[in-house]
Amino acid sequence: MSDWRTEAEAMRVVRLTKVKEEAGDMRSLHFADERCSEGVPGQYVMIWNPAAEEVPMSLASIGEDGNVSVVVRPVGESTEALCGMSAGDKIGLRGPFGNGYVVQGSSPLLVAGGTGAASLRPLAEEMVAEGLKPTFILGARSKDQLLMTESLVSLLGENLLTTTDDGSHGYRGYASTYADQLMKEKKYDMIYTCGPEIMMAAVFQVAEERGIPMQASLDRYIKCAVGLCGSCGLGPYRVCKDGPVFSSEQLREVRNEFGKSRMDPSGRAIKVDH
Amino acid sequence: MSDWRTEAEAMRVVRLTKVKEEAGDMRSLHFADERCSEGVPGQYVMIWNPAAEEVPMSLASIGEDGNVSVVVRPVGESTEALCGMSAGDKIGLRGPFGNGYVVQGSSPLLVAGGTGAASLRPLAEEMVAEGLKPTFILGARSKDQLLMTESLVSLLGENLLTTTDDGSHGYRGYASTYADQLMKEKKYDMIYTCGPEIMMAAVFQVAEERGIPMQASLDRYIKCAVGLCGSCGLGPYRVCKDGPVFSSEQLREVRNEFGKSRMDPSGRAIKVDH
Amino acid sequence: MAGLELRNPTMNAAGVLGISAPLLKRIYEGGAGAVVTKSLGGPQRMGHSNPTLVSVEGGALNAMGLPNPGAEYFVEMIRELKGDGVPVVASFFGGSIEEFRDVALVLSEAGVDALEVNVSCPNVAEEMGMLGADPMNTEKVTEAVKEVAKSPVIVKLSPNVTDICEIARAAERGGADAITAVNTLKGLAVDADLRRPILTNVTGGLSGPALKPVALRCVWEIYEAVEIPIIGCGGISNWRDAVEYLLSGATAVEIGTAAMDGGFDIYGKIAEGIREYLVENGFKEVKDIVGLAHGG
Amino acid sequence: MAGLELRNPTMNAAGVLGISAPLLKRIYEGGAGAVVTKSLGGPQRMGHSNPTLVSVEGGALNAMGLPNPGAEYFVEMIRELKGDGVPVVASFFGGSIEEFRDVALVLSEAGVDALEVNVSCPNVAEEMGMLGADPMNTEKVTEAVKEVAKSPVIVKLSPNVTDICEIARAAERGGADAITAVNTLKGLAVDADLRRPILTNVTGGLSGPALKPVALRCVWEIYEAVEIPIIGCGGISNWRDAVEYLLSGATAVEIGTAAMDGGFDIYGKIAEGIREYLVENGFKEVKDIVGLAHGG
Ligand SMILES: Cc1cc2nc3c(=O)[nH]c(=O)nc-3n(C[C@H](O)[C@H](O)[C@H](O)COP(=O)(O)OP(=O)(O)OC[C@H]3O[C@@H](n4cnc5c(N)ncnc54)[C@H](O)[C@@H]3O)c2cc1C
Ligand SMILES: Cc1cc2nc3c(=O)[nH]c(=O)nc-3n(C[C@H](O)[C@H](O)[C@H](O)COP(=O)(O)OP(=O)(O)OC[C@H]3O[C@@H](n4cnc5c(N)ncnc54)[C@H](O)[C@@H]3O)c2cc1C
Ligand SMILES: Cc1cc2nc3c(=O)[nH]c(=O)nc-3n(C[C@H](O)[C@H](O)[C@H](O)COP(=O)(O)O)c2cc1C
Ligand SMILES: Cc1cc2nc3c(=O)[nH]c(=O)nc-3n(C[C@H](O)[C@H](O)[C@H](O)COP(=O)(O)O)c2cc1C
Ligand code: FES
Ligand code: FES
Repeated sequence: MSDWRTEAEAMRVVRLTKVKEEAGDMRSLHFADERCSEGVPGQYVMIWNPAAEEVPMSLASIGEDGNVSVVVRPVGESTEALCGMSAGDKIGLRGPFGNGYVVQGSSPLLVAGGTGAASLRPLAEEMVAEGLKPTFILGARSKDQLLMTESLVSLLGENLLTTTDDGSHGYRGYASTYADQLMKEKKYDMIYTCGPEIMMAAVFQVAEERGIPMQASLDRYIKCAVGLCGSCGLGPYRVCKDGPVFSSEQLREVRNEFGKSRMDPSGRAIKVDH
Repeated sequence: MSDWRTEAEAMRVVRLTKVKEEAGDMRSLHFADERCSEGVPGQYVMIWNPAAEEVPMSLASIGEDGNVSVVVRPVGESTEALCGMSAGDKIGLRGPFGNGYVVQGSSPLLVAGGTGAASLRPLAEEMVAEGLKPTFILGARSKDQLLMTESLVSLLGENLLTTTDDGSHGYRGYASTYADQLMKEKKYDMIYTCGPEIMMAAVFQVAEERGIPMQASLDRYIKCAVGLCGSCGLGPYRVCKDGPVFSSEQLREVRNEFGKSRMDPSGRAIKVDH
Repeated sequence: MAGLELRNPTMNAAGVLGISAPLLKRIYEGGAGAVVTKSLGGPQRMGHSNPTLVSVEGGALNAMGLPNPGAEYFVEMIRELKGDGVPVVASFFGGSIEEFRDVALVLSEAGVDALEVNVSCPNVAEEMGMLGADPMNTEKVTEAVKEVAKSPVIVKLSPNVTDICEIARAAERGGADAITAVNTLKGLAVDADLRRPILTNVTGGLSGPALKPVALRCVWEIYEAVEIPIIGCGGISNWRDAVEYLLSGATAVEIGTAAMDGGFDIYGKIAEGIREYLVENGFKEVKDIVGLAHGG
Repeated sequence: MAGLELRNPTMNAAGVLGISAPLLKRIYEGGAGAVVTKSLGGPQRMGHSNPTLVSVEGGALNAMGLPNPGAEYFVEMIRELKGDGVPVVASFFGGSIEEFRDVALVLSEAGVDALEVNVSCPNVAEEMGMLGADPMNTEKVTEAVKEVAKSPVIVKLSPNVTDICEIARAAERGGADAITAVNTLKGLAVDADLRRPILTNVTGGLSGPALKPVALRCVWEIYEAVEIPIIGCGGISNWRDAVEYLLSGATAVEIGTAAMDGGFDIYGKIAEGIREYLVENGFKEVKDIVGLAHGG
């Protein structure tokens, strides 16, 4: 009989190998897990500090040697519990889940806001490995919130462009405005974005205006992560399984929800506010 | 999740492709089944005419094309029900189960009694394919009970030797006596036997006297066929799983049961009477 | 099925993807004969916190904790589905007989095609008591719902009982038009490294192939105990499983956990498989094979 | 465990290979801490006719029908095992309270180390009624057996009940020294091509990994309901499974269906795996982890 513990949907328990301070009060959590190391950029894991809730986190690095990591921003109980962990502590893991990004075209623009950089970094790595030269907009509220700049600079050099709301580093203003400006200068043929939904919706609007296709990684309330419970519903889609990455076509289909409303854990619609 | 219907232990249902009259009132039942066609000589299937009981039958031909057969002697309700079936009828199948014979040495002697020829024929085929020249003693009460002589002659030519209790064909007398005689003339280095247990015990005795190793396919009451229920117990062995083929060493270990006693379906010891 | 004419006998299992109109519509487009909503209660419920689902060998264990936006809130979703011509079965529950009746009334007035009374969720028993373990309560709840229902009433039973036939007969006495058998088996998963239960709720409901033999046995027994039709549910992953349920006495089937591997088109695939089975074996319609294995 | 000192906490499950002394001896040589006989009754029984076992997804379904040579007949086997220094648990059943007592007496005098009362076989219920579904009967049977028993009495429970704790408490009241949880779940397999149940007995008992979440939940619940030790049983295939049972409250484990894949050395392998787990996690002995998951 099959060893179900190797299935993505079963709970695996691993020890953290390293916990690193990142920009702001974010932390990267590192661990070894074979299944995750076979994941693709854009996929996420369900990660569990047993003292709190199991939550979704994008794979932020996917090492072929089996080492992977996630980057966590402490915004509530479970993310704070994760950020408080140390090397050697045990976490529960399910996944990786979801579809991931699809590399298409020859001139990609990546637009990251906040922890959105987490899922876009391994994508940029994949692109570089394939010989592409992606442009990467890294946005944050202020300079000290800019995530993983070091590793991104060393990967992308001058193709890493930063933007902060307060202008404390790089371009001053919204990532979407900056993206719009860049699109005037250069012809991109695919935009990849991950970050606050309001930002992604704005990027989508400029992408649509210019007729450039997009892939956006969306965030909804994930419970089962395997496409059964429906709590992550976005129109006819399950963000946990059909997503989290959606194409322009799909985003058009769900345009009265994308950037506007989402379901709370009970299934009631609430406003998307960031 | 795995498709358990392909597991040996699950019930598969197939249609008989052919039912052929064999010597006496025996019948060969032919059907296509991929798992069985990957079986080895000496293995058996649990075969079920749904109108009666599921019973063990040795694989009597193992075609690489997926076609296999068993040969059934009608001795009771279930075997009679099997012999009464026609091409197109559905049977239930589990298996193949058990260990099978192991081809060893360069000068093999095969001793078959009754339907024992069923499991030894594919073994002889394998040997011939490997370039060996097995001697095959085919025994029966009388000429009309000699099983599969045609196909055995065409496979083995003059190396097929027959013996009947009443002398109506070939040597007159017991297969064990005949085997003993042949052993005087030629040096065999492995004996394979399948047939009535009294016969096999007699063959074992002469083999032991001459110091020739043996493999015997034994018959005990098979219920589960997967090594769980114990009903097929022979000393510390399960005939269904550790057997049905046993080596001289093992036969020595169970010498106070082999040829002497067996368990009835309740687990009580009864005499081996044929 | 209980007065309903469906294009085929497949549905999604309650709680599986039935949280919004667009998801339910996609299930219908995936080929289901009808769709079943998430179990709805009176007040809104957030459900248990994660982990709420983990796979185990042969199936999944879940304790979602009946999250739902409340029946009133869901009325609009039902209207939307009905507007699109989708047959809707509303699954619901209550904390008391009165709540069962009130919720039934709300959903019934929203125009659902049938009501599925969930008296069998193993994951909230401590809060609400598992009504469905008691024949008397089952009968009373069924009666109360029937009083207000404008459409057929289906009672969904739990396999976690000593004698499921007793409960099925109670539902029948209460006026049930059909029975769904079954909900999940109460199970537990513990992790040896963490030395604790995996699910926040400690225990959860076992679904998927591991549940199938038990659920099929329940259908078999209920078929011999009552006259009303049965909807089979538990571990159905392909058309063969579905046919086994029909042969054992089910008139229709609900499919849940298999959507994890199979996605939305599993409903259509299974419906098509059943159709082909009927043709190949010389039967005209589903009802020709319902309960046929009892004859053998 | 219940007054017994075993070299390790693994045993074979009742009915699995326990039909003869040489097979049981091989289980002991394969590494089990003690061996459990096939369930023995007063009169000899031939059992149901084949098919009696079929595998299903995640497990096996069997309806052997309690074949056994009768307790008197088996006494010699027990003596042989005891002569070889093998700790023997005798599983047994009866058709009436008197028969339970009589059989217990025979086996007890044969010198077994413990008696396991099987009140939970799902495959002969129609003939004999499943005693173990009723707390009153369970208590009475346990009392009757205790009256004549010279060694610890273990009562083996069925998971096919609404509230297993109630039955466990009844066994405890009756004087049971330990509880085995659990026997198989009642299930059914039907073949779509043959359009009939596969097992001759129609229904059978589900064992193997598919049973594990339910059995583990039973152990968990019973641990919180009674004071006497529990032997966990159901779907244990490796040391991890065994450790999960210990953490959930079992003091020892029985392993059945896994012998199908694993053979006789599975007992030793699992015992060794438990030992390594204890060492790696800084525990001294099995009892240090019994029930530990309840603390979390
Ligand atoms: C596919 C995906 C990838 C993600 N990747 C990352 C990442 O790489 N780094 C990162 O810091 N964050 C990521 N998130 C967001 C992260 O999961 C939430 O911040 C986290 O769940 C909040 O939990 P909490 O208990 O700390 O906060 P709470 O106080 O419980 O809630 C804070 C916010 O998080 C939301 N939230 C809570 N639980 C969940 C849940 N199970 N699923 C989705 N949202 C939830 C709440 O609705 C609320 O909006 C990702 C989310 C998704 C869906
Ligand atoms: C490994 C193995 C391979 C076999 N191969 C062949 C073969 O190729 N051809 C062939 O004709 N026969 C073969 N047999 C014997 C065959 O299985 C029995 O003849 C058959 O089971 C009798 O069933 P029945 O209902 O017709 O007879 P019954 O009237 O029930 O009994 C007749 C005899 O068969 C025995 N028997 C009944 N059921 C079983 C069972 N489940 N397992 C073992 N013995 C049983 C009875 O104990 C009795 O001695 C084989 C047996 C074994 C163990
Ligand atoms: C994630 C999930 C949520 C469920 N929620 C409900 C529910 O709200 N109401 C209900 O009656 N059953 C619920 N169930 C049980 C299913 O409806 C169904 O009875 C069970 O899963 C067995 O079917 P399956 O094996 O096809 O999944 C749920 C099952 C799962 C897996
Ligand atoms: C072939 C077989 C025969 C069994 N016979 C008995 C029996 O005689 N008495 C009994 O109490 N349990 C019997 N059982 C149940 C087992 O003892 C055990 O409770 C069950 O199989 C669950 O454990 P497992 O999953 O490790 O097999 C039998 C199980 C099998 C598979
Ligand atoms: S989280 Fe359950 S369906 Fe997506
Ligand atoms: S027939 Fe069951 S163990 Fe061999």
